[in-house]
Amino acid sequence: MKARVTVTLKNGVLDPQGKAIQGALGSLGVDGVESVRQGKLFDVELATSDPAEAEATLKAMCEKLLANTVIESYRFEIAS
Amino acid sequence: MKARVTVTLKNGVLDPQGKAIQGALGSLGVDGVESVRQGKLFDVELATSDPAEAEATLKAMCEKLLANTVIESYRFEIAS
Amino acid sequence: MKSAVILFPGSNRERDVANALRRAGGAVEIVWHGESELPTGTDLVVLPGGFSYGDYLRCGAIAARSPVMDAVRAHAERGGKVLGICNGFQILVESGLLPGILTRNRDLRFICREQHLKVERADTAFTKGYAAGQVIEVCVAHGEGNYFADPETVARLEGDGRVAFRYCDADGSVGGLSNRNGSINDIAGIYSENLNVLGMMPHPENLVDAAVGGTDGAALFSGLAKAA
Amino acid sequence: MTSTEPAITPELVASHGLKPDEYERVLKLIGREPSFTELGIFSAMWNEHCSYKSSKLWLKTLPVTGPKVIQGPGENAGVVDIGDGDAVVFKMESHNHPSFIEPYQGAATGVGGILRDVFTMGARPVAALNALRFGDPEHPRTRHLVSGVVSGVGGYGNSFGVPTVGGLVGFHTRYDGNILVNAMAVGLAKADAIFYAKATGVGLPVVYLGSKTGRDGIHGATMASAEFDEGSEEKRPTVQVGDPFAEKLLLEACLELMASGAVVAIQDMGAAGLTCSAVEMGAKGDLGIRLDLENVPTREEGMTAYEMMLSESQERMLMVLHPEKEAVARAIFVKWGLDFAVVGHTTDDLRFKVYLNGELKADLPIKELGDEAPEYDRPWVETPKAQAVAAANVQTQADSREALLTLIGSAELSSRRWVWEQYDHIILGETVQKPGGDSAVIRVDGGPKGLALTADVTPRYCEADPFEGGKQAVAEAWRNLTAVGATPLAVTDNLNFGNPEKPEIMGQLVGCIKGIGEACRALDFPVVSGNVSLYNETQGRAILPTPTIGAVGVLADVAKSATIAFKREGEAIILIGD
Ligand SMILES: Nc1ncnc2c1ncn2[C@@H]1O[C@H](COP(=O)(O)OP(=O)(O)O)[C@@H](O)[C@H]1O
Repeated sequence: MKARVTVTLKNGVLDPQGKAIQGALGSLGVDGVESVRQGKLFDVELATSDPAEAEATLKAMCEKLLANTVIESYRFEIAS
Repeated sequence: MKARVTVTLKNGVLDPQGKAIQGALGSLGVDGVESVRQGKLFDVELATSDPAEAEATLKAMCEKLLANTVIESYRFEIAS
Repeated sequence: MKSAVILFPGSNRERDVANALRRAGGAVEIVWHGESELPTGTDLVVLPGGFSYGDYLRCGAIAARSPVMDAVRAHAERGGKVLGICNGFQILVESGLLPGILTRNRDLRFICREQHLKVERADTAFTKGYAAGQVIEVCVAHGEGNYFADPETVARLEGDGRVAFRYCDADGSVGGLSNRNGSINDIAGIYSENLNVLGMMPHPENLVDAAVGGTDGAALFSGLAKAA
Repeated sequence: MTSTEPAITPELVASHGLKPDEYERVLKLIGREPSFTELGIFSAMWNEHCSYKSSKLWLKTLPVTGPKVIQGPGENAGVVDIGDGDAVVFKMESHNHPSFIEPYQGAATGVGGILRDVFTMGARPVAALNALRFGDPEHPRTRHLVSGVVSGVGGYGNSFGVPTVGGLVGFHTRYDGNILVNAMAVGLAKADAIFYAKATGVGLPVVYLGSKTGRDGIHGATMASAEFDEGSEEKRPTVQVGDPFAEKLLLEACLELMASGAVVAIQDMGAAGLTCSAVEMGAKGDLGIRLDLENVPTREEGMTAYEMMLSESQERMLMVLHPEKEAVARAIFVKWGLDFAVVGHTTDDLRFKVYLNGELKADLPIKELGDEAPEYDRPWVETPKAQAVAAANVQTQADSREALLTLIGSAELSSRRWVWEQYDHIILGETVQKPGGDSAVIRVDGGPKGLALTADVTPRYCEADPFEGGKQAVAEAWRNLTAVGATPLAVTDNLNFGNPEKPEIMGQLVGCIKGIGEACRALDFPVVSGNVSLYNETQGRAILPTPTIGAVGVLADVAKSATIAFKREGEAIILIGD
């Protein structure tokens, strides 16, 4: 079973990467970009084919490792 | 206008981060994860409200900066 | 020899390399990344180590697209010499001046340590001061030095003798534990097609002084000074 | 004041960490109920972290002067003369609580803060050290914390471009819930070009520099002085995120600006950001300060005065400038891509006045904000002397071979290479002795002169006997400096303890300070800077008393520095001391 996890910074948390990218876009002549915030994504393959089990595994992954919930939020989607 | 860009490693390109995460999950007791590949995502706000213009900007961003097409591919989605 | 050391926001080894060049008898000018031209009479352009633009997005990616890089590209096309060290190497691959890419170290950690290197050939402007096959000790300090390129590119690099340095152990054997970052074929540095552009991860500029670790890096700079 | 601001209730006062009697003091001082913003300002200025209210009385007993001391405690960092017109500038500071919550960012911003303290004085940072204490290696969180903290320390220092040349790492179950991250930075400056926080001159522009202000770590300074409880993982406020890239730019821009002669006074925005920095600049210079907050560069929309005054966003500075140099200064900051904004000016009324869009949000007596902060002579009890144990009475379970193997294999004694290999310790090309020896040695500007640097403390000793433990930490630092051939110069300390409201803990603090003082006096080894971190307790269990000592020595010729390795076969080994 495949799934995609996305981890993004919570609102208000400084994103130095996004800031630097936005600045660079300006100087590359790409205009009209008002903000950029960078996040992570993880494409995961799970052994199970049971959606409930997959969900439990994904949640455990996110909480234990992939996201630091102090500053990040996560979401996941199981591919149909 | 909001959009999300995702940048992922091309198939066949080694992903040491993904591998390390997979290893770490094992030692954290999260089982049943067969593979992890890490990518990046960018949440972008664009000044324009014209979808065609937005698409052109997003394409330019990806080609010029966000993805290194030697090893990465990109996709974007404009939020409706 | 007149060198232009390019200063990007976030460069942090520009002083180190400028010192090494001056010690070798060269003249050095620090050039701001916003310039669109190099100082007249520049023989060698140096892209120094550091974390240009914080290494955000991808190492070297944003710096590779700054105004001065067009001038650097033109300089290289004219046959001028370009040396990229560490972040400079990352900038060179991001700007297309060298093939491939540098990714996260295999174990994902930053590594700073002494490192032996095998000098693959001694007939380039950069390695005149060494003998082919010589083992030198320099140091590495990077988080993303894991060189990667597709198999055809690697074959071409190898076939054309464009690998400049490889990670090795003290007695020169390549492969195994001495390659700490996971680079393909133990590659620590590569040349451009015309051998006038060199990108390398290790820091020869930090080993030019017997009081501070050793002098195995000095021959690179003195060789360059003689070549000019 | 606007109606959107919460009413001042006893609960609100308590949640700002002000005790009822401290709030009484506020009322007496200003003669009315404070506004919400003013309450925030008091809580920032009067918490343990900024006011040193529990430790001040005892810190005063430390020797802080000496023929070579240019600046002792009280500024952003200590300054010591090293001859030839050069000065070394250094300080150590803790970032314990934030690192426990978010190890990477907590440690990184700790390093960022201490580097800023040093370059605020006009010094270019040339070395960093870090003293780390973690819980039991088997504790479920330890691995995660070690790996996050070490990569955070490295991540910031490596990118900023300062060699991290030394430190210490220890493990003990008493740090399970409260790890310690003490970061030390060392810089070099010209002895006659040191910059201070004290503002002079009325009507001069107060300028904001660096990164934009966000809602980071609002109330972080208060958090750093509050004991952890089970719920704090939920209640925890936003952690600051560091941007070493911005800090590197800030360093270059500040040094360039200082060289231009534009700077009257400068203060970094550390804990409690804009509040502490503005008040300090004014109070030290016997001036008032007026701030107009609408000019503060912000990252988020609709920030309130309260939020702006308490934000702990990183990589920011406050300066008072010579007005005629404003354009020069602005050009330097624009070149480096940093924010530059005039956010207020100095006044002659000794008031700290904060306006937002013309509305008065705070109007407080500036001197009293600092000077009238509560100061406690907290009750303390001497740590009972432990019974001496005769060697003959110690049961041995293992033979000496086994015991030796156990010791070598323990986390406490294992090699620290895994840690310091993640730190760039060679950048700048002056590292003569890298990590692995007794002290690190760095050359000063090409030599032959050099500095020796070390950080030491043995918490077990301090727990057994705070006075002797404090002495021992200083003595060990001294020995580590002399072992490489350096003449010891001065000390910075980072006093990490539990809850000082408990007499036993206060007794540890007092004992250690007395011990440190005694050793420093005996050795002519003044304390020139330092930091106190209290309330390192979880569910009533305190850390081991951990007064980390950072020390600096000078060598006339680095070529003569001694190293730890045996050099040749067949040479005599001599043991000195007893
Ligand atoms: N956190 C750290 N950062 C940098 N260097 C460190 C750190 N911890 C230990 N070291 C270095 O490793 C070496 C050994 O440290 P330690 O085991 O504490 O030895 P000692 O007890 O002799 O001081 C020292 O040179 C020290 O500076």
